[in-house]
Amino acid sequence: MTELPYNPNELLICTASRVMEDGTTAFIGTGIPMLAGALAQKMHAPNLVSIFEFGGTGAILEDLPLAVGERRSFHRALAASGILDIVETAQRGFVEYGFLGGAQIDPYGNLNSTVIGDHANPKVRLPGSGGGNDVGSHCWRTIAIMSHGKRRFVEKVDFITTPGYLSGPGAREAAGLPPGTGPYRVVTNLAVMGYHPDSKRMILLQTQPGVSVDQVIEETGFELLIADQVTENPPPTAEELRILREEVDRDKFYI
Amino acid sequence: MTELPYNPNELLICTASRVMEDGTTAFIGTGIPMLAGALAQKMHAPNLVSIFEFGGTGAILEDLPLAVGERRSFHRALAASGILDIVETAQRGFVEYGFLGGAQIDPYGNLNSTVIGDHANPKVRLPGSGGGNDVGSHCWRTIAIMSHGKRRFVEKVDFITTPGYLSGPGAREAAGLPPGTGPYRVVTNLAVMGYHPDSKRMILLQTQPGVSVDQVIEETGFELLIADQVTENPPPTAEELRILREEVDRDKFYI
Amino acid sequence: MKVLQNGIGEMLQPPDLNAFRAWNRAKPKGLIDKRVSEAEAVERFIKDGDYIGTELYGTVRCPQSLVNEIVRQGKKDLRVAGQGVYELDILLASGLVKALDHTYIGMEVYGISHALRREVESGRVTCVEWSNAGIAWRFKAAAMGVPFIPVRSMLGTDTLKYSAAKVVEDPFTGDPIALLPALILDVGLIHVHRADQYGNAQIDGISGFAFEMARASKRLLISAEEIVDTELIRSQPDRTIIPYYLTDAVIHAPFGSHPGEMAYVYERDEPHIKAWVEASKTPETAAVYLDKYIHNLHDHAEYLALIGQERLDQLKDMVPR
Amino acid sequence: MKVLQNGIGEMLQPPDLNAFRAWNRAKPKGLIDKRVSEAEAVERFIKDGDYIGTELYGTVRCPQSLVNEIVRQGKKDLRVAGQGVYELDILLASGLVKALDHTYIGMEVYGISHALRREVESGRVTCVEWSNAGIAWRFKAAAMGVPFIPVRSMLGTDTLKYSAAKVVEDPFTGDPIALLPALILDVGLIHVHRADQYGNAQIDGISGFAFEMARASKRLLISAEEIVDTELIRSQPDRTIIPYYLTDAVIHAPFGSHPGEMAYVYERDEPHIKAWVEASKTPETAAVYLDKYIHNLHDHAEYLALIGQERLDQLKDMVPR
Repeated sequence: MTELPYNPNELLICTASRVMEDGTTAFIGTGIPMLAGALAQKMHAPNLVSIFEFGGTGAILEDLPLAVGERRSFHRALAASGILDIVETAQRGFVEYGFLGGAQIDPYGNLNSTVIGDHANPKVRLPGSGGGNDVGSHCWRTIAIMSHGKRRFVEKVDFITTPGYLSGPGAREAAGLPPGTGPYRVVTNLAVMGYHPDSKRMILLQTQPGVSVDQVIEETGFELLIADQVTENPPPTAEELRILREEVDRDKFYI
Repeated sequence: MTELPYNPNELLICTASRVMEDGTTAFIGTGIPMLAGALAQKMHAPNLVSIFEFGGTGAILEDLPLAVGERRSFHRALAASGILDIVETAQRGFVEYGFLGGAQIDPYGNLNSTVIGDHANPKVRLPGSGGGNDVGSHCWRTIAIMSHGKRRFVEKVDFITTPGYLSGPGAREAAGLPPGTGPYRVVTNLAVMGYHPDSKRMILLQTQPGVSVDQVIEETGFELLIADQVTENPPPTAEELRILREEVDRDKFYI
Repeated sequence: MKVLQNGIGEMLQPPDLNAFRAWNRAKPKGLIDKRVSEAEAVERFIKDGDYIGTELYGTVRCPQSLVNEIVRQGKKDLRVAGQGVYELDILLASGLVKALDHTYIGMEVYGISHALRREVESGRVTCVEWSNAGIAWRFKAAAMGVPFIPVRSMLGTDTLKYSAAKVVEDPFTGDPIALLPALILDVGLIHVHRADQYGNAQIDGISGFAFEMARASKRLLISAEEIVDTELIRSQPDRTIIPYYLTDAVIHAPFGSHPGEMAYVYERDEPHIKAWVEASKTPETAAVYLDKYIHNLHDHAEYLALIGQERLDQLKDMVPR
Repeated sequence: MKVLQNGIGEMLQPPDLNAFRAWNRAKPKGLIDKRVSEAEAVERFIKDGDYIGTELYGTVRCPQSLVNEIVRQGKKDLRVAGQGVYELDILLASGLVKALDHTYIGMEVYGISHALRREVESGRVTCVEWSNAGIAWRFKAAAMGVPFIPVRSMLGTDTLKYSAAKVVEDPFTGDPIALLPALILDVGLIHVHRADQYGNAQIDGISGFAFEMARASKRLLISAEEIVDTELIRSQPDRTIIPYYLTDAVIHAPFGSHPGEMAYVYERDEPHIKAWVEASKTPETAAVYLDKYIHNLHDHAEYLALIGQERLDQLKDMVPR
C-alpha cells in the first residue's frame, strides 16, 4: 500500500469535523475534538458554537487550545463563565454534540475511562470520568473518537464510566437520563459507526479509505451490525489538509 | 408630658442600632433597619458589615438607601453579587443579625406580613414575605421592629409568614430550620423585648423612656413574661441624634 | 426518603424539564440580529395567559418600557412570578394578572400596594406564597435543568403550607428539608446596561437574579440602555451574564427602567413614583395615570418625551460621579 | 420519595451543614490584614489528614506555590477532591494522599498519570468516583448551605455505583434523579489574579469552580499574582468573586501557577510540564524532580530564581496582547 497523503490523526480529525452540522453547539474536549471543531468552523460550519467545559463559550479558535480550561478556550469568546454554567447549559438541553473517548467501548456505546480490571483491585487505573460522564449524560448526540481494536471494542466494558445506551432500548430513560439523548457516532481509524434506531446496538456505516468491512469486523470484539449499504468515507481533501496543517495546527502539536 | 427632644422613629432607630455588636454581619432591610445600621456603623460598630438582600456586601452607607436593591446598597461595596449569593451566605451561617417587621407578632415571635383574615378570602392582603421568611429562617439572631399595640401583638397570628420559635422550644429544629437560630429582640415604641431561654416566649426586658411596665402589658394582646429586672432604655443621646440627623438621614426621609 | 409535607398551593407552572430541554434544543444557535421594538417584541413573544417574570424589581433596573408595552397591548390572564414594586403594581392595576406566585408586592418605603389589595381581596387574582429567595431558587433549579432544589427557607410556616413546595426527609441526614419546584418562565423580561445585537448582555453592579431568570426562560426579552458592538463583548467575555443563545429579542431602551433607577446611569424618579402611589389608591385615579403614561402614548419614545429631556438629564446628573 | 439506589463508595467527608454554619458564624467578620507566606499559611491552616481541594486545575490558574509548600512540609494522609493534572500528580508522587473523591487525574494531551497508577494500583490510595461537574456540584451544594443537590449526571453508570451518591424518585415528577452530597472542604486553595490584604479576590476570564469552592471551604487560602489596594475592590464590587470574610490567608504569589498558565498574565511552561511527565514515570526519577524543584528550595522565591527571570519573562511575552 502506497504512502498516504495524510496521517491517521488527520484522517480522524477530518472525519469527526464532517459529522458536525453548522449553526449548532458542540461541547469540545481536549485533543482531536478541538482540531475537529476548529476545522469544521473553517470549512462548512462557521456558526458552530464551541463550548469548553471550564467556561469558554463561542471562542474564536485561532490558536489551538491544549487544555479545556486554558486561555485559548475563551479567546475573544462571547462568554467566559465556569464549569457549572456550562454543564448546566448542557443539562438544560442547549448542547447538541459532545465528544467522548475511552479505553473501552461496548455495543451500546458505553465507555470506560476509569479502570481496567476490578475497581477495588485495578489492573490499570485510568484517568477517570472527567467531563465524560457529564457530556454523555446531557448532550443530545455524542461522538466517540477511538482507535479501533479488539481490546477496545468489547462485549462488556470493565466499568461504565460514561453512559451509552446502557443495556439497550429505553434503558437511559429508565435510569433518569434525558430522553432523546445518547451515542450518535463512533469515529475510528478504520470506520464510522452509528447505532441501530431500534436495538441501539452499534452499526457500521462507513469504512475509512482502503479499509474493508471484514477488517472492521475483525478488529471489533463484539458482533457489529452492518448497514445495508456501507459507503467509503472519502479521504481528507486537499483543502481540509491545507487548513488543518496551515491554520488549525500550525505548531504540529497533534498532527 | 413635655415635648421630647426626639421623635418616635428616632427612638426606634437608636434603640435598634444599640442592639448590634461590632465586627458582625447584619442583613439590612428597607427603612428603619438601614438607619439603625448606618447609625451603628458611625457610633459603636465601625466594623458592622451591612449585607443587602439583592447583592450588596460591605457598602459604605454614606447616603441612605431607599430600597434594598438600589445603588446606595452597594456604594463602594466590597462585593456586588445577587440575591441568591446573599441568602445562601445566610443559609451557610455567615449572617448574625436580621431585621424583620410585620403586621402581627405572637408570643413566640412568629410574624405575619401576608394576610389579615383567611388566605383564600382575605380581609387585608399584605405585601407578603419578601425576604422576611429567608431572614427569619437563616440569620442567627433576628430583631423585629414593630409599633406596639394589642392588634399587632396577638396570641395567634392569622398567618405565619416568617418563623419565630413556631409552637415553642424545639419546634424550629423539628421543622428543619438551622439549630441555634431564631428571634432575639423585639424593638417597639414602648419597649425592648427578648425571649425566655426555656419557654421561648416573649419577655419584657426594657421599657422605653417614660413608659411603664403596665402600659406595655396593656398594649400587648398576649401574656407577656416580665424580666426580674426591667430596666429603662436610655433615651437617644445628643450624639446619636446629631449623627442621625446630620449624617445618616440628611434628607429627613425617615425622621 | 419520605415526603413529610405537601404545600396546598396550586402549581401554576408545573416544571417539565424534558420539554424545556427540547425547547432549548430548537432555539437558534447562530448569531442573528435580534433587535426589535418594544411593540414587536411583546407582540411576537408574549401571548395571553403566558407565565411571565420581570427582573430586578420595579424601582431598580426594571424592564419598564416592556411592561408598559404589555399594558398597552393588553396582554391578559397573565401568570406572574410576583416579586415587584412599581412594575407589577402597574400590571395589577391594569387588570391583566390572573395568578401570582407571590413573595412581595408593595411600594417599599411607601407601604402596601393598593392594586394588590383590590385584585386579591376581590378574588380576581389568586396567590401562591413563597419567599423572595424561594422564587429565585425556583429559577435557579430551572437554570440548572433539574426539577427541584433543596432549601432551608419556608420550613415550619404558612408560607410553605400555602406554596406548592414539599418537605422531605433528607436521605443523607434524615433531617427535614424543603424542596422547591423549578419555575420555567414562558417569558422572562430583563433590563441591562448593555447588550449586542445578538443578545449578549452585561450588567453593572448587583445582578439581582438576572443570571437565574435568563436561564429559566423559554423566551427571553432583553431591553438595554445601550446597544454595543460585539467586539466589546468579546473583549471582556467574563462580563457576559446572559449569552446570546438565551435571548430572543433585544430592545434598545434608554431610560428603560424609568421611573426606576439604573445604577451608575440614572437615579430613580422619586416624585414620579410617589405620584403613582397616590394615583393607585383608587381605580379611577389609577386609570387616569395609566392613560396619561401608557395608553395615550404610542411607544417608549413618546413616554420619554412626556417625561421630558430636562427631567431625564436631571436624573442622570443626580448619579454621583 | 423512594431511594432507588445507594452508591457503594465511601463518604470521605460526610456533610454536616449545621456544623458548617457554626464554623462560619465563628469566622472573623472584621477587615483584618491576612497576608502571610506560603510557609505560614500551610503551617497554620493545613493539618495531616485534612480534606483539601485545589482550583482550577494543574495547568491553569493553579495554586501551585501552595501545593509545593504542602509537599515541602510533608502534610500527609490528605483526602483530596480529585480533579487535577500537574498539582495532584505532584501530591500523589509525594505519597501524601490517602483517598480521592476522584473524577480526573491525568496529564491531558500527555495521557495518563503514572503517579496515579502507582498509588491506586498499589492500594495506597482509594478512589470514590464522580464526574467533573459532579464534584463541582457537590461544592455548589455546600456553597448553598444544603446537604445535597439534584443532578442528571452519573445516572445508570458505574460512576454512580462507585460514588457516595443516591438515586431517588423525584417527588414532583416520579422520575429518577441523582442526589449528590454536599462536599465541605477542610481547606480550599485558590489562585487568583488579584486580591486585597483582607482577602477580597478577583479572577479574569473563566472562573472554573472558584465561586463554589471558595464558599464550600472551612478554611480558604487565596494566593494572588498581585496584591491590590481595597479601593480598587470597592471601585468595581461586581468583580469580587470571593469576598474577604471567606478568606483565611492571602499569599502574594507571582507566577504562583507555574508551570501552569495564568490567563492574560503568562503562558504555561510546556517544556517544564513535559519534563515532569517524563520524570513521573518512575519513583526514582520523580524523587529527583521533587528534590530539585521543591525539597531543595526554601520557598517560592527560590523556585522562581531556579526557573530564572529570563524564562519567566518569556512566558509573559508569549501572552498575546
